[in-house]
Amino acid sequence: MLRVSIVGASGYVGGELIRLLLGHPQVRLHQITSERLAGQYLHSAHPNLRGATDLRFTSVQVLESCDVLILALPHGQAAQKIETFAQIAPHLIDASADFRLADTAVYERWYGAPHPCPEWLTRFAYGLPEVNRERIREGRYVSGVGCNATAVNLALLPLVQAGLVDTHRDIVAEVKVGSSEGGNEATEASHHPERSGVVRSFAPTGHRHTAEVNAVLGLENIHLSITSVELVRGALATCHAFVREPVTDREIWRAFRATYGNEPFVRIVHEKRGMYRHPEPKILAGSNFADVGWSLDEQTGRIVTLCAIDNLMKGAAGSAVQCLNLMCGFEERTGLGFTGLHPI
Amino acid sequence: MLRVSIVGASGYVGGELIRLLLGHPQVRLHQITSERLAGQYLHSAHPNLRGATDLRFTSVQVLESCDVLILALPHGQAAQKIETFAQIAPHLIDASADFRLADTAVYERWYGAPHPCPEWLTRFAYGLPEVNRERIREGRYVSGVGCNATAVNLALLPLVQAGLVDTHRDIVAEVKVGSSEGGNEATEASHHPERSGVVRSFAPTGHRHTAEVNAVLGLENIHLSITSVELVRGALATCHAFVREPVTDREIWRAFRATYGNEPFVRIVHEKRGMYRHPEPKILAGSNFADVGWSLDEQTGRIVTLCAIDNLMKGAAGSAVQCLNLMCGFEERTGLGFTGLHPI
Amino acid sequence: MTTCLECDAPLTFPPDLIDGEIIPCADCGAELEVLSLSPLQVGLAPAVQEDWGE
Repeated sequence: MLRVSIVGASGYVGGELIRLLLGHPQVRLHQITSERLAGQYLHSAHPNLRGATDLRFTSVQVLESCDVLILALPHGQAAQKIETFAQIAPHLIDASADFRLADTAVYERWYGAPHPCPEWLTRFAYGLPEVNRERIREGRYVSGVGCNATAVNLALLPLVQAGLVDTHRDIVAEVKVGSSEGGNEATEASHHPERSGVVRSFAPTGHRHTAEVNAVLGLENIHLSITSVELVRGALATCHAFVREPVTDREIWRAFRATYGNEPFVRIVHEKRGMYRHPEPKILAGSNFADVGWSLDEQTGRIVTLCAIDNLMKGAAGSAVQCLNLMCGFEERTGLGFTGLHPI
Repeated sequence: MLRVSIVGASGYVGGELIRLLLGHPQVRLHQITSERLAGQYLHSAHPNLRGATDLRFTSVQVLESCDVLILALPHGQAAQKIETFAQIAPHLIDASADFRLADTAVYERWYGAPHPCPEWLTRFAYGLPEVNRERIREGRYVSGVGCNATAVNLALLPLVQAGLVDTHRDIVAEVKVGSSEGGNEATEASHHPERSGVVRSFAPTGHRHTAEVNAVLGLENIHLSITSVELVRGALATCHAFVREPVTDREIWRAFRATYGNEPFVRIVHEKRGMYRHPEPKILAGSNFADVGWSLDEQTGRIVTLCAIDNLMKGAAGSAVQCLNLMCGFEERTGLGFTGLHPI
Repeated sequence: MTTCLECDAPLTFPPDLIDGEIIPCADCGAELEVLSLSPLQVGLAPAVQEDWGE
């Protein structure tokens, strides 16, 4: 059995990592650290896990060696202690943004400070299997993915790979997101009477996930926008691009199948009728699926591509476990079989 | 592998039965019937199951023999065709209310018509394992459970079994419920602009689940009330009873442990601090757990007992699969390992 | 191999296929009508356009 420990597991992504790995047949959870909750049972922070395990949080000071160490720390902390963590386990998965961008200059532009250990950046593989499977499989270090970036990347990838997009025209991508993206820290903005029922222009321009989108798609003129909606889990990317030349629905099917035909976690949702004819994030809660689709406006050549995910799963913990399966030679879907709930 | 078919599986309970049994290692789903959707793929009614199976709905006319037949038909239909269904499989599980009440007079009082096949009533075991495990294990026919009744029954059971309740004083039980209790049929009352955000006194008095509560707890003076709240899945029963004589918190712990100490799906949630110190239905969505708890008012002798469930799971499909495991000799938790999500 | 006229997905046919039967496409949900059995030919069945009315 693979011995896996999680550092900084009191947050929502940590809770999902624990839930998934408790259900993973080849993994034994060894230590779960949280400085704030050391000594407490896991269900003190993750009430859904009551009775699922009698493991307790420990301090990172007493971390013992293991096979895979997953870091779920706030931004910046993983990079600071990367050398120590690298002694603990041969494989590291970092769910934070610290090692996502290979280009130090880009990192500095978006995060406003030079990267603390740039030499490590090239050792980390970007943890989105759908675009980086071989490097993840062979690597020892995998970075997490940005949830908004992942929704936009997976929505646009088929068109970009098939060369259908007019890359000289601007692409606008608006992601509607749930409140769990903000993590479990209560703020004025997350206070229920203020947050409930909003359609809040959280980041109309300039969201730092843009860097990841540029890196993955190799496109510069992509303009990201984030709007918070009435949802806890879930993200829906609505991307507005323009086709280079007229194209038919069947050609777009071919492009989506070419990119996603064999992907275990991407489902193509493009139907003529029915409430769920386009991707819907709420029914993906808890699953590792990314549902993708599109709608073509033949008059204007605008193609709207869509991707729905659970920001805590395909946008974080689910992709991390998918990468663990790849790195450790397990079948990619192991421990990730939950199909999501309907109705929910 | 056990061959299991489901009759009338286009509804929400049918969708949960399919989801659970697709993930059940000892079960192979044989036929899934729906007259309305015959020929269609299952994900046309259950979008979360897209890609999980290539089974299609068939008509009940072409039903073939199998090991267990689960009936998820609208009220009244199972009773009408019980003889035909009994030819199809040695084991029947009926998720509807048709065979829940053993007493024909009580059935007639609450459902306003004599039972069409009273001789079958005694052959069905009431499908709540926590109160009927042996009869279910040995039986061939199991009835479903009412979701509201189940929440009230599980909330009050420990006190009743320990003889702590003053049965001469009235017990009021108010269940707050989600919209999925109404099934997937759209009505004026379920129209989103009308249903969203309500606190609707759906049935302030006289809900037909009262009969089940009387039958299970052996108490008559229980007064049920149902209030619809902003929720899709979930039910929370808040039961107001009075203790026969002063009692301490530890004695109540002892009563709850005596009843639920070894139950795989009932968790006792009674803590002094924390957001989740009392049972919370929303984090149970998709799981088969019933979380129970209480709050004692020592001045007045009133004890409020609480039970949270997912009405589609412990209140229907989850209990049905739990009964299938018992009847067929599988470990009771098989296929029911999902722990629920947090946050959700 | 017969494919869906909307999305090119390979179609699966039940063994007891009959003329005029409606086959749904697993990928895009389009309804295909069996026009002839041999050679096997399908056409798009007239689908009622449903509007969310949102």
